[in-house]
Amino acid sequence: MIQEGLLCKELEVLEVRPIPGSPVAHLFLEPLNLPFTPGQFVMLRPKLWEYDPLWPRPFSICDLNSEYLQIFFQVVGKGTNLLLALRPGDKVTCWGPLGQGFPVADRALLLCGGMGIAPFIALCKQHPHPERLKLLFGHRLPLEVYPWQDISDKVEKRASRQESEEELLLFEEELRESIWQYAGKGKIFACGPHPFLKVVHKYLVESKAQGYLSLENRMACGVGACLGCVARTRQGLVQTCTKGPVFKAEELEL
Amino acid sequence: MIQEGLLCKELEVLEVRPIPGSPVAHLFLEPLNLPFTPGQFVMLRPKLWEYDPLWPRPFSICDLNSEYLQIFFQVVGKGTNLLLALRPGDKVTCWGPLGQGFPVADRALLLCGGMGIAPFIALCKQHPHPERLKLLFGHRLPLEVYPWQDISDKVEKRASRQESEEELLLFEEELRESIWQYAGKGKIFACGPHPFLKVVHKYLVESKAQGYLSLENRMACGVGACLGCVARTRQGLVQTCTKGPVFKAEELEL
Amino acid sequence: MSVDLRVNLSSLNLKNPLLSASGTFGYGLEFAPYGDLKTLGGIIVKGISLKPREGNPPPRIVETPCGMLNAIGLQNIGVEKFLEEKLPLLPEETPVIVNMYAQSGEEFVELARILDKAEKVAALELNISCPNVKKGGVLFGQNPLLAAELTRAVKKVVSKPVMVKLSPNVTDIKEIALAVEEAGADVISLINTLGGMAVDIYRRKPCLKNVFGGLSGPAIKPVALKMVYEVCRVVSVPVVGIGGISKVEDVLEFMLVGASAVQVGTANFMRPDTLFRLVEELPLKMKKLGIKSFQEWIGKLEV
Amino acid sequence: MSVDLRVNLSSLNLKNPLLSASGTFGYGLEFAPYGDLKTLGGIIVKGISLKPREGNPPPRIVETPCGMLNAIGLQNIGVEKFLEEKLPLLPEETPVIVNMYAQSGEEFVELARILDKAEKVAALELNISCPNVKKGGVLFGQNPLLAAELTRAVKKVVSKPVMVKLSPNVTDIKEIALAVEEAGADVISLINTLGGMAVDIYRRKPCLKNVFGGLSGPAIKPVALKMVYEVCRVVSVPVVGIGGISKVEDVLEFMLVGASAVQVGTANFMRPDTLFRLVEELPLKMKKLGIKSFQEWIGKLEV
Ligand SMILES: Cc1cc2nc3c(=O)[nH]c(=O)nc-3n(C[C@H](O)[C@H](O)[C@H](O)COP(=O)(O)OP(=O)(O)OC[C@H]3O[C@@H](n4cnc5c(N)ncnc54)[C@H](O)[C@@H]3O)c2cc1C
Ligand SMILES: Cc1cc2nc3c(=O)[nH]c(=O)nc-3n(C[C@H](O)[C@H](O)[C@H](O)COP(=O)(O)OP(=O)(O)OC[C@H]3O[C@@H](n4cnc5c(N)ncnc54)[C@H](O)[C@@H]3O)c2cc1C
Ligand SMILES: Cc1cc2nc3c(=O)[nH]c(=O)nc-3n(C[C@H](O)[C@H](O)[C@H](O)COP(=O)(O)O)c2cc1C
Ligand SMILES: Cc1cc2nc3c(=O)[nH]c(=O)nc-3n(C[C@H](O)[C@H](O)[C@H](O)COP(=O)(O)O)c2cc1C
Ligand code: FES
Ligand code: FES
Repeated sequence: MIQEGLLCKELEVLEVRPIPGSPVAHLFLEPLNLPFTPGQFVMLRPKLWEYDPLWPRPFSICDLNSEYLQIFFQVVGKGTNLLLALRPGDKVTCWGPLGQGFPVADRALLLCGGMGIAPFIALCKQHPHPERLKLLFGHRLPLEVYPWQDISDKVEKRASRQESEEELLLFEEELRESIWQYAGKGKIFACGPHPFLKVVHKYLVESKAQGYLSLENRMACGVGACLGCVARTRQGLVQTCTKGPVFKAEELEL
Repeated sequence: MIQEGLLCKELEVLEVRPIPGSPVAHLFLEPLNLPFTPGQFVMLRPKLWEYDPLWPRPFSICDLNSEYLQIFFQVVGKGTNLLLALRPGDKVTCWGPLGQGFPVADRALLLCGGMGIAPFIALCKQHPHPERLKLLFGHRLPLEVYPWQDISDKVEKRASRQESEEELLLFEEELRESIWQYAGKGKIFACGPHPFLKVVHKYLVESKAQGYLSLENRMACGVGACLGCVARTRQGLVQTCTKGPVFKAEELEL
Repeated sequence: MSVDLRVNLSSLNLKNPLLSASGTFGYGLEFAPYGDLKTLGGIIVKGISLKPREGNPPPRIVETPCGMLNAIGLQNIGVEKFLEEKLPLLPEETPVIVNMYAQSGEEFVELARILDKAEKVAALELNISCPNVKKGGVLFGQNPLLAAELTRAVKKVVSKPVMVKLSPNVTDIKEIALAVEEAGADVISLINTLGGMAVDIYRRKPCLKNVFGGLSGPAIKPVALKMVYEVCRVVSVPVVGIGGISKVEDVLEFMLVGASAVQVGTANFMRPDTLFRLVEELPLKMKKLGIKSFQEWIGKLEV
Repeated sequence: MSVDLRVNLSSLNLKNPLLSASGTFGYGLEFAPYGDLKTLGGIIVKGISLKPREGNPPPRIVETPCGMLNAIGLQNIGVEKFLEEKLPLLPEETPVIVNMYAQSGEEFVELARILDKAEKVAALELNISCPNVKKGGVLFGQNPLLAAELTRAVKKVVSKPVMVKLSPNVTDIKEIALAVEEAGADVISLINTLGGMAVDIYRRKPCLKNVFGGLSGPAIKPVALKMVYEVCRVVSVPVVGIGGISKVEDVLEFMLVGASAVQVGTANFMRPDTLFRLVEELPLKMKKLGIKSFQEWIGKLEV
């Protein structure tokens, strides 16, 4: 029960790299000297946040190596605006890696919507056989905005942009086909905004695929204590931060 | 009653210049195109303050010309720490010049303690006959930390550092003598921390000098509305922000 | 799309729902340099008493996380001076509502009579919720019988709309609201400040000379919103929401739970043009949300 | 200078005054990776009921200015599972206090009996102040007669110290405090959360599925401090201060106004090592202030 090594540390900001003309940015922090599983996340709280915002913010580990901890984030509100304002040398309180990442998979289909690409960057980098991975990426912003090039070309990757309702419907159809085709051949992992996950979930359940979804519920503590981030599962309401964020599709009620 | 021209503006930060190894710094903002009287102040609220700190912060106008509005400040808490973190291009909401500055004086003795030097920088710069001014400056930090060189050598200026209780008592004695000597010869202006003002006030009243004190009461609004900054005067409790910050010594009860 | 900002508070018609909260906007004039007072929905002035009051000794204010405590103690120039020196300078175009404070029912009635006669006063706000004074104040507001009695007495001598301002420092605010409605209140406003305190560990003393103060500002918004919602569900008179409002979103939140108008308090200290900016931003935000008039918004929370 | 951090809560001796607040520290184990649980003054676990409870449907939490609203609804694994699976893993060196929730007096008594028998439970905390449940909860805490009756019933079947946790959502908290003291409460803790609400103007819905929630965090500290001060002046049993505590200064403030110990709640979410850091920082701060032991500090506010 008691996990060792999940310490709360003050990490130095190495770089904040905004993508010009877009609401997204990369944050590089000094590395945590800890192993992680792609799909796990960290809680971040810049030292200059006193009480407002009150909570730390959860972010997927986009990459973690001996040189840096990388976060790929979108500016949506108060907290992410303040992340963007960080400067090299600033301190960020960080705890993690937290939660359950994606399970080990020899072959996998990776479905990502928008910022949901973040954990798959790490997954593709770490996978011993990237050629056994297939990745389908739906996005609204131009592709250049995303760390698309960080995903090895060995991965069978395909990006498709949705700017209209119609394109979104086409993408949903593409998701449906991919899932039905892949079901039985390997695991299917998905990460993205809630509406995207709902669609994926439906097809995963229908096709009886071995699917896993990563949820982005609101979190206060990240350590399983506040019971604020619960997801509805077959086992009842459970903490997304500790039992997830990655859940078996069949366990989840979305 | 209704003053025109005291607008609330968003000013750009031109420079933040910390004095290395000290808790003080200069803040340069784009100028306000408004006349002012030395002793007047502005309320500042960097745009990135949302609710915490809640209030703006009052600062004496250290200088205001066609190029910049200069604030000389000491980092003491939350707000001033955030001022120090401002970068060129950041926006600061500013209203003022506010309150009653020092009255016009052909000759004057200027008594300042520590950061209380700020309004006198402007006063000395603006005075048509700086040679008719005398300035006595008591300080705790090394003299280099203060904008001492910004005061023309034409001003008969004298600085004395107090690092111990004994030196403080000696300085009080010096204040007493200066005030008694100057009483009747011209106006006496004082600005500094509360204990310093209390001493000055006592001698001003005793010597029946024409004295004026600038108070630094806590302020919420700066415009006379909250009634939080009141000082006790012969007219009862009045707003320091609008009836002051500069008060006639004989009017005040400290 | 054009947007209609008008709202009604009983017989009082406002061009928009943005009022200043008493005690945070002085006598109105203090803010004239920062915007056009004529654009405001209404001006509620600092609490006025029969005789001038000096208020509590300083320190009277202290900053708290996302809020502040005040113990001003109703310093004011008295009704006479107010009517002579301040009221005439306020613009005709904006209804002036006078917030009243007195220590007894008789005093309240006397004050109300005087104000009712002043032509330029559009309505009265009965402050039965000030936590910072020894007598009167919140004591009236914590007891439904006393609150109702006082409301009834004032209503009897007044022809102008009477708004009663409630205290949040009660077990059940609905009970007080119903009591004053029953007693004839034309409008109910809430909340006044929450009782609070701050201490200085270095001096081992309370930060406020008065020891206790009233908590206001964004920190209390969730408490205010709940109470406004609860009161709106039980009364049928118009309700004015107060507490921590500083953004157009906040204004729309209070109206969504049922308030017909709002008062902006502490946010006036955050920057002196807050109210004027809200008046400008409100129609823009409404357009974005597709709200044509407040009829389709007030109380339309889907629960 | 050496500093003595020990304090007593009735017969319970604590090595320091820093306790976790119920519902914000899980079952304690969640925080073991971030510090040494043995260093804490005490651990108050999530509210426990006779049977497991699923709590309220999500969304259950929302951030507010310098605070948060929660409507967890007392989700917990039930007393049986708690005693079997959680309690044995907690360190012997730190008193474990169990926060109890039940829907009726009988259930409270039954639960208290069970917990009283569990050797490792050092004391009980009676939660009569939860605003997020339909039955029980705050209803007990808003009525002095009910509060006293419940306290008396629990005290009758229990030999361990009983701490009663009060709700701030009342007109006069002193009255409730006196009632439970009279009924035998060994310790009084306060405050629980303030009732509050948040709405989403884009969806026109409450942010919390439960509509209402409880406000906690730094925003409420001034309210908590006042109530703790007021209660400390009228009761003679030890009082535990709760509400917005996140820094050593806050701890010392609550003790200066009279609290014998404190509970740290929402601040555990700000960073998971908050309590452990406070345990380290407290003696350093006391040295700076020249406080040798809490005897010379508790209740020593100069008014
Ligand atoms: C496990 C996990 C991993 C995540 N990984 C990433 C990541 O790698 N990159 C990234 O950019 N973001 C990620 N997120 C989301 C990120 O945490 C939020 O965007 C961030 O907390 C928003 O903070 P803010 O203060 O800027 O926005 P706020 O001011 O708090 O909110 C702004 C708007 O965003 C909405 N919002 C905020 N957080 C969430 C959320 N968790 N779910 C749904 N709506 C939300 C709010 O309702 C509001 O409308 C992750 C979330 C979780 C739970
Ligand atoms: C008219 C006026 C002119 C001023 N001019 C200058 C100036 O030119 N340069 C400058 O450095 N400062 C000046 N001050 C003081 C300055 O406003 C405060 O130092 C500042 O507001 C502190 O903000 P903070 O958030 O950093 O500190 P906080 O976190 O608010 O407080 C930190 C500590 O400082 C104390 N403190 C803060 N403000 C005051 C105050 N006004 N009086 C007494 N104690 C206080 C607090 O009690 C606390 O102990 C002036 C104040 C006034 C009223
Ligand atoms: C400095 C100050 C003075 C106040 N004076 C009064 C007053 O005279 N009469 C009154 O009814 N309310 C008074 N209030 C309460 C406000 O009108 C308002 O009800 C309260 O502050 C909550 O709103 P807010 O959070 O927007 O400030 C005062 C509040 C403050 C902060
Ligand atoms: C998420 C959450 C869950 C809580 N659960 C309980 C509980 O089960 N029992 C209880 O007595 N109080 C509960 N509380 C109240 C806290 O123990 C505490 O009284 C309150 O949050 C105020 O303290 P704070 O401001 O330090 O958080 C809970 C608070 C929060 C934020
Ligand atoms: S975020 Fe607190 S339990 Fe998951
Ligand atoms: S600061 Fe508000 S009246 Fe002076």
